[in-house]
Amino acid sequence: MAQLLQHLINGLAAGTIYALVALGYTMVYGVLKLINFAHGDVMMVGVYMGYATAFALGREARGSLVGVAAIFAVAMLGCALLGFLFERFAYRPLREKPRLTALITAIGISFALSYGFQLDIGFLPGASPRAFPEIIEPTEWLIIGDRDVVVWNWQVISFLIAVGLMVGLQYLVFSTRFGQAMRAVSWDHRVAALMGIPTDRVIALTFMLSSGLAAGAGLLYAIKDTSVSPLMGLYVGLKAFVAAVIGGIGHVPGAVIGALVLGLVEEFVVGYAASSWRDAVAFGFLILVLLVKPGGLFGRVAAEKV
Amino acid sequence: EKKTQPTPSGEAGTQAAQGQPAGTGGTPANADTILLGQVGALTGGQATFGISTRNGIELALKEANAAGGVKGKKLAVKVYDNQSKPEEAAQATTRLITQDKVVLILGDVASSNSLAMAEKAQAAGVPMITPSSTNTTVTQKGDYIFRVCFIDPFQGFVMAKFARDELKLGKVAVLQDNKSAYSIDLSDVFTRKFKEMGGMVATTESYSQGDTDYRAQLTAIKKTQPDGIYVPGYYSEVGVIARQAREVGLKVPLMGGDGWDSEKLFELGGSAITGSYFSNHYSPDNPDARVQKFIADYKATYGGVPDALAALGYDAARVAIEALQRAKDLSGPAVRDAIAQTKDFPGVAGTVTLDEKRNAVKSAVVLKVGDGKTQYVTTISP
Amino acid sequence: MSEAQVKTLGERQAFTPLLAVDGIKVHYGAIQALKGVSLTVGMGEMVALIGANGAGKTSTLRAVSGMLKASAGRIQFGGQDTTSLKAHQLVPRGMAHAPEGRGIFPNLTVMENLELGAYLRRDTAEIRADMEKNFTLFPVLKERRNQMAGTLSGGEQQMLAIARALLSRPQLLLLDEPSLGLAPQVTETIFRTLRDVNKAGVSVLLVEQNAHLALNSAHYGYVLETGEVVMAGPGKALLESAEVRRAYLGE
Amino acid sequence: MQTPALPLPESRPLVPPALRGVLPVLLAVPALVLFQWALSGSEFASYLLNVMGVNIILAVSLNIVNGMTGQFSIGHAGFMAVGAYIAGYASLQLKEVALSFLPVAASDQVLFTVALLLGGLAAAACGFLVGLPSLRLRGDYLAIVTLGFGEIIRVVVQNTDAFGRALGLSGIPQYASPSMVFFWVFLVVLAARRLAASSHGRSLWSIREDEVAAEAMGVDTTGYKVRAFVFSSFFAGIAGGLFAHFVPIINPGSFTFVRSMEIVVMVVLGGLGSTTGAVIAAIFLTLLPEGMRSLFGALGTEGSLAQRVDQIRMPIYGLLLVVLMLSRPQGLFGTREIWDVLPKWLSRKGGGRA
Amino acid sequence: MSASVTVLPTANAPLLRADGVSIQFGGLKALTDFHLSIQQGDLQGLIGPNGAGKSTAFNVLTGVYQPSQGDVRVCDTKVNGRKPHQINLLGVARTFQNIRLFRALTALDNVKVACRAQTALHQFDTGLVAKLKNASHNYADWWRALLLTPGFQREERRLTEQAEHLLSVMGLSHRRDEEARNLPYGEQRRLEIARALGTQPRVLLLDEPAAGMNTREKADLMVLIRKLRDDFKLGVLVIEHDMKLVMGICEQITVLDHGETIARGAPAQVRSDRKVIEAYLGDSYLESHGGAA
Ligand SMILES: Nc1ncnc2c1ncn2[C@@H]1O[C@H](COP(=O)(O)OP(=O)(O)OP(=O)(O)O)[C@@H](O)[C@H]1O
Ligand SMILES: Nc1ncnc2c1ncn2[C@@H]1O[C@H](COP(=O)(O)OP(=O)(O)OP(=O)(O)O)[C@@H](O)[C@H]1O
Ligand SMILES: CC(C)C[C@H](N)C(=O)O
Ligand SMILES: [Mg+2]
Ligand SMILES: [Mg+2]
Repeated sequence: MAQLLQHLINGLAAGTIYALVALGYTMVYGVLKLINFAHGDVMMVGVYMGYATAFALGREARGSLVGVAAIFAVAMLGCALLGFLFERFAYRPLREKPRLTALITAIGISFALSYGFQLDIGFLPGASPRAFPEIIEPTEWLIIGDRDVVVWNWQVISFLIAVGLMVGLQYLVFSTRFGQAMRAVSWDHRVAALMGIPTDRVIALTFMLSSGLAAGAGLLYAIKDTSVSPLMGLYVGLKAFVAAVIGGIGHVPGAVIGALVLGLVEEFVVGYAASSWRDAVAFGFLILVLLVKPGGLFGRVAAEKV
Repeated sequence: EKKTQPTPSGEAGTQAAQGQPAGTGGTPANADTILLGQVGALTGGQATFGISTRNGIELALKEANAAGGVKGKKLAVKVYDNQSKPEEAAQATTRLITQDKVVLILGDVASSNSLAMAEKAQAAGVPMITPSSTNTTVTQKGDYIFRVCFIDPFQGFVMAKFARDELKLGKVAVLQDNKSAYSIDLSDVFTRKFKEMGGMVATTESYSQGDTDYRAQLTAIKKTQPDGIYVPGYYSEVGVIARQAREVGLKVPLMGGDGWDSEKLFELGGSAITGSYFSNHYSPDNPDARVQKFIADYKATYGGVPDALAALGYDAARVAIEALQRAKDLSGPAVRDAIAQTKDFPGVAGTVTLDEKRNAVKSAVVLKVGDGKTQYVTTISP
Repeated sequence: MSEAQVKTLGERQAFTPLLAVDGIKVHYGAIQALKGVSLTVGMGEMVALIGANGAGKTSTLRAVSGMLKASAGRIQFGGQDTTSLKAHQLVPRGMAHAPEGRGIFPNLTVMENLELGAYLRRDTAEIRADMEKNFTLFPVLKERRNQMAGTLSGGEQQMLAIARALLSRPQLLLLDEPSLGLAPQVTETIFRTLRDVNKAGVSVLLVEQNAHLALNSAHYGYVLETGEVVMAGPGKALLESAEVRRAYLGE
Repeated sequence: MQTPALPLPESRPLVPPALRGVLPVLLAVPALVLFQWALSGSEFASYLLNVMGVNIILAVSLNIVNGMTGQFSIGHAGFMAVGAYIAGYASLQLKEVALSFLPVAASDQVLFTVALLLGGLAAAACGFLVGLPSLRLRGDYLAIVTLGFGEIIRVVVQNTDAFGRALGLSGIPQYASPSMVFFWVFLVVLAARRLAASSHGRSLWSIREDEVAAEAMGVDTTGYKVRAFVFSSFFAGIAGGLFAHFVPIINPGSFTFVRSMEIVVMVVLGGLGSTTGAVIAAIFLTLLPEGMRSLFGALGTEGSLAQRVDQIRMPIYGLLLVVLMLSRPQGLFGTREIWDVLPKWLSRKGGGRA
Repeated sequence: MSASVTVLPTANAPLLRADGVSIQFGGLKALTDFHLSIQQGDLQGLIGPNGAGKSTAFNVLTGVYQPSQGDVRVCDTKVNGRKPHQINLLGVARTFQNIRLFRALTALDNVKVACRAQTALHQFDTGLVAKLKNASHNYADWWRALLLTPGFQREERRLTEQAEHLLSVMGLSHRRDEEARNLPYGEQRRLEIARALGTQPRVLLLDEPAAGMNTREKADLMVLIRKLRDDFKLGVLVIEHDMKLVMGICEQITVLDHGETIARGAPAQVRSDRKVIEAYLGDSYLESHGGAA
C-alpha cells in the first residue's frame, strides 16, 4: 500500500515535468500547427542558462528566494529571447510554405543545439552531464510511516507551479483578448489579420511564452533530477510531445492530464511490470488512446463540412 | 624541441596536409610522419568517453614526439567521430584505413562500436587496439585486434567476489542500463558469479541511458530490502541514481564497474555516492611515480583528474608506440606481431601483458568513493 | 500606364476620395495578376468591380486590404499612404474585408466569430447593440449563434462573414462576391442591407460576378480584364454599355 | 507533378510493349557489373556508396507515403530495423548453408537475396499493421503513431536475446556490395517512378490533394493508404537488410527516431513527392558529413582545434538544414522531377548570360 | 480488366432512390423524411434556402454521411453504410459546392484519377474470402503497374484517351497539362464535372455548378448540362440558387426547407407555390419575373 502511494507520487512528479514541457508544445502547435521539434532543446539551453546563473551567483545567493527568482528569471527570459529569434528567423519566413518545411528547420535547430552544446569550446558546456546545484534545499514535506512514503518539498512546489501555470494558461487562452487573438490566429492567421489582430506579434509572443515556459519546466526538472546534459532535451521533449498528443494536441488541460497519465503509466510499468519495457508500453498506450479517440483524450478532430 | 611548444609535431602535420595535392583526401603517412587513427564517440550518448580517451591518446603522442618520435619520425593521430553509432564507426575506420592509410587504429570505448571497427580493421590487416572495450567478443574478431584492459567476465567476478567476501552481502539488487551492452553483460556475469558464491540476487531492474528519473526502479528495489545494489552503468547516470536511492530511503552501499570512473561522479552523486564501491583499471591513489606524473601532466593540459578512460587511452597509445618502435617495419603484420609480444608493459592503468587471446591480463582494483576523490581498497587478480 | 486606355463612361458625382489606388501591380511568383490597376472610392460611395474569372478582382481587394503586397504602385486610404501597411494595421483605420471564400473561423462558434469582428473595439455596450442590429439583418445567425461556423450552410457562412465585417464599424467595406451561393432572397436581403449600410455612411467596394445586381446598386463601377482596368463609369452607364452587356450579361 | 505523358498511339514505340517493362532492368544489370568492377579495390568508396544507396532506398520509399500519398510517417527507421534484424538473423542462421548446385559466391548471393526478401516482407507486414490506424487517424496523429511504432520495435529488439539486445547482431556475413545495393536502388526508383506515373500513383496523389474528393471519385482511399504503407515499408525493410549486410554490427541505437527524422529530412529537402529530389537529397546528406571531414581534414592532424573538428560537423549539419530549408522551402524540385526542372534552370541561366 | 459491377439497372427500378431519409447533427434535423427518385434521362432540380439541407442530401446519397433513418438505393441495391467510393463505383458521381479539385494535378490527371477507378475489380461481398480475394487482386494490380505489362500499357492509353475525350467535351482541351489550381474559376467548375464524368456515372449530382459564373457562362452551362444528360445517358440532379438556370433546364424540382420537402413538381408549379415563395423565392422574385407563367 505504501509502495503504491509512493509510486503514485513519483509518477505524478514525473508527469508534472512532462506537463510543463507539453504545455509549450501544445501552445505552439495550437497557433502554428508546428511540431516544434526544438522545444526540448530550447528547454535544455534554458537549464544551462540557469546553471550558469546559479554559479555566477555563488553558493550563498543561489539558495535564497531572490537567488532562485533570479535564476528562473534569467533562464526564462533568455529562452523567451531565443524563442523569439527562432520564430523570427527560422519559422516566420516559412509561414506560408508547406507545413513540413518548418518542421525540418525545427529539426535542424534541434540538431544544432543538442550537438552544439556537446562541444567544449568557448562557453559551450561539453558532453558530460553536470550536477545541477541544489537551489531549493530538498526537505521532506510529508513522511508516512518509517519513511515508507516520502513527499519532498520540491515535488509539491513543482506540482503547484504546474497546476498554477495550467490554470493561468487556460485563463489566458480562453478569457483574455490575447487568448482570443491566439485562437483566431490558430484557426486562420490570414483572416485573423483582417480582424485587426497583429498576427506576427501574437505568434512571436506565443513562441516566447512557450520557450520561457520550457526553461521554467527545465529548471524544475533539473531540480528534481539534479543533472543537466546536452541530450536531456531529446528524451523529455519526446515524452512531452507524446503527452501532449495523448491529451489532444492544442488543448491546454489535455496536455497536463495527458502528461500526468503518461507519468503514471511509466511509473507503474516500471514499478509493477518489467522496467525494460517502459518505453514500449508508453508508446503502446499512446497508440491505444489514439485508436479509441483519434484526437487524443480531449482534442476533437475538426469536423469538415463537405 | 620545447620551442614549438603547443604542438611539437604541428609543423609535420601541416606539412603533411600541404604536401598533398589538392583533391586527394587525407594525409597518409609521409616521409617523416607516422599516422595513427582513432575512432571515438565524440558526439552522442557516449561522447564523454570518446573525449577522455582522445585526451589520453593526445597526451601520449605529445610525450612520444617530445622524446623524438618513433624510428626518427613524428607521430600524428587522426581522430574521427562515430556519433556513438556502429555504422559510423565502421565508416570512419574504413576511411582511416583506405584514405588516410594509418598504420594502426585506436578505439573505441563502447564495445558495439569497437566490434564494428574490429571487423573492418581485421579484414584490412590493420592492427587495432581498443583501450577500454571490455566485451569478450571484441578481440575474438581476429588476430589484429587487441585490448589493454581486462574483460567483463573478470570484472563482474571481481565485484561479486568483493561483495561476498569483503562486504559480506547476502542479498543484492541489480540495476542495469538496458541500452548498454556493457552494462547488461556485467550484470549477467555478476548475477551468475554472485549466485555461485552463495549470494542471492533479489531483483534486476533496468533503465535506459539518458534517463534521469530512477525513482520507480529504486522504489521497486526498496521493496526487496537488499543489502546492496549493483549498478553496472556509466557515471553519467550512476551519480543521479545514487542521489535518488538515498531519496527513496535506500541506505545500502552501491557497487559498480569501470563505467563509474570519472571526476564528474563526485559532482553528480554528491554526498549520496560516498561510501560506494566500484571495480576499476587503475587508482589515481597509486603512489607509483609514473602514475602520478601522468596525472600531473593530464591536469596541466586538460584540467581535472584523468579518469580510467583517459588512462587507458594513454596506455593504449603507449603500447602502440612501443610496439611500433619494436616492429621491424610499419607493415600491418609486423606491427601486429610487435603488439602481440607486449609483455609487462608498465602502463598507468596496470601492467599490460597480452595473452594469446590478445586480451590484457591485468588485475583490477576496487575503489571506494570518498569525498571528492576515490580511495584504493584492494586489488583483485584473475 | 494603362490608364490612358481606360474607357470612361460619363461623370462621377459628388466625390471626396476615401481610397485611391494608383497603378498597383501584384505578382504570384511568376504570374502577374495585376498589371497596374488604378481606382478610387469616394466617401460614402458604393463602387463595384466586375470582370471575368481570373481578371484580378480578388487580387485587387487583397492588395487594398494589405493581405498582399503590391510590387508597384501606391494605395492611399483616408488621406494616408497605406501601401506598405499590413492587414491588421488597416483595420483600426477603418477598413474591413470579407474575403473570397468567406474566411470564417470554422471551429469557432458563430458568436465567437462575431466577437472577433469587434476585436479592436472596446465599447462593449455599443458592440451589443451592433450585434443585435446584425441579428435583425440576419436572423439565422441568431438561431445558430452557438453552432460551429464550419458546419453552417454556404449561405449562412456568407452572412456571417458580412456581419462580422460590419462589426468592426468600418469606413470602407471590401466585399468579395457576397452573393456567391446565396438563395435569391438572401441575395436580395444582403444587397438591401448593403445599400442601407452605405446610406449610413459606410463606403463599399464590391466585387461581383453578378454584374447586373452589382452595377444596379453601385454608384460607380470598374471593369477589370486580365489585370487591367478597361472601363469605368457610373453603375447605370456601365450597365447600359454594349461591351458590358455582351461580355458580362450574356446578351 | 508532371507525369510524362504516355506516347501517343500514332508514334510507333521504339520498344515493343512487351519489353518495356523489363528493358530497364536488362540494361541496368550489365551497367552495375561494370560499376562493381570499376569500384574494386576502393573500400571506402564502396562503403560510402553502400550507405548512400541505403539512404536513397529509404528516402525514395518514404517519399511514397509522405510525398505521394500525403500521409505523414516519421517511423521509417522502425521498418528498417525490422528488415535489418530479420534479414541479418536469417543470414546468420544460413551462414554455413550453401546451395550445392551453385558456386559458393552465387549461392551466397542467392541466400542473401532470400534473406533480404524475408526482411522486406516482415517489414511490409509491419507496414500493414501501421497502415491500419491510418484508416482512423489523420496528419500529426498518424505521424505520432508511426513514431511510436518505430520506438516499440526498437524496444522489442532491445529486449530480445536472439537479436543480441543492446550489443546487437554481429558476424552477419558481409554480402552486400555496391552493385547489389544499387540494384535495389535502381529497383526502388524504377518502381516509384512507374507507380507515380500509373493510375495507382494518381490515386495516391489524389488522396494527398483531397481525400474527400478522391473517395467520391471512386478511389478506395483507405485501401490505397494501407498499400502505400506496405509498399514503402517493404523497401525500408530491404534497405535495412542491405544495411545489415555491410555494417559489421547492427544494434538498436542505429534505428532510433532520430534516424527516422533524418530520412524525413531527405524527403522534404528533395521536395515532397519528387523521387529524383529524394535521391539527390539522400546523396547530398550522406556525403555532407564526410565532405566536412575532408574539408576539416585540411586543417591538419594536430592541435586542439584540429582534434575537435569532427565534433563540429553535427552542429553545422543542423544549421545547414535550416539554411537549406529557408533558401528552398519547397524542397529541391518541389513535387517535380529533375527532368522537369533542370531544363528551365539551365535555360534561365543561359538566357541571363546572353 | 473492365468493370464487373454486380449491380445492373433493371427495367423500371430508378437509378438512385432515397426512401424516407433523415439525418441529424446533434439536435439539428438537417434532413427529414426525404424522398427522391432519379431515372435515366431525368433532369431534376433541388432548391431551397441556405441551410435547407440540399448539400446534406447529396452527402447522404453519396455515402459521405450515413442516414439515421431511411434507405438509399442504387438500382434497387441498398447502399446504406457503404463507403463513398463504393457508391461511386455503382454509378453515382458528384461535384462539390466548394470546388474540391486535386489542385496540384494537371487537368488531365484530375480526370484520369476518376477514370481509373472504373477499371478496378470490385466486389461488394463482405465475406472474408471475398475480402482476401479482393485484397490480393489489388496488390496484384500494382504489380502490373510496376512491371508495365502490355495489358497495363494498353489500359493506360485507353484512360488517357478517355480523359482527353472528356476534357474536349467540357471544352477544356487547351488546359490539358495545366495544374488544376491555375485554372480560372469557371473552368475549375467544368473540370469538376469532367472529373465526375470520368467515373462513368449513371447519375450525376451537381452542387451549385453555376456559382461564381457570370451570366454568360451560366447560359453556356445550361446548354452543356442538357447535352451531357443526353450524350451520356445520365440522370442529373442539380442544386442551384440561380433560378434562371434551374427553371430553365429542370423538368422536376424538389424544394427543401429546414430539411423538409415543401414542394415538388414542374418549374411553373413550384414557382407559383405559396410556400416556396415564402420560404425561398421571396416576393420580389415574383415581381421581377412576372409571377406564375
Ligand atoms: N495564390 C495564387 N497563386 C498563384 N496564382 C494566383 C493565386 N491567386 C490568384 N492567382 C492568379 O491571379 C490571377 C487573378 O486572380 P484573382 O483571384 O484576383 O481573380 P478574380 O478576378 O478574383 O477571379 P474569380 O472571379 O475567379 O474570383 C488569376 O490568373 C489567378 O490564376
Ligand atoms: N457536419 C455537420 N455538422 C453539423 N451541422 C451540419 C453539418 N453539415 C450540415 N449541417 C447543418 O445542416 C444544415 C443543412 O446544411 P446544408 O449544407 O445541407 O445546406 P444547403 O441546403 O446545402 O445550403 P446552401 O444552399 O447554403 O449550401 C445547415 O444548417 C448546416 O449548418
Ligand atoms: C566506458 C566503459 C565502461 C566502456 C565499457 N568497458 C564497454 O565495453 O562498453
Ligand atoms: Mg475572386
Ligand atoms: Mg449547399
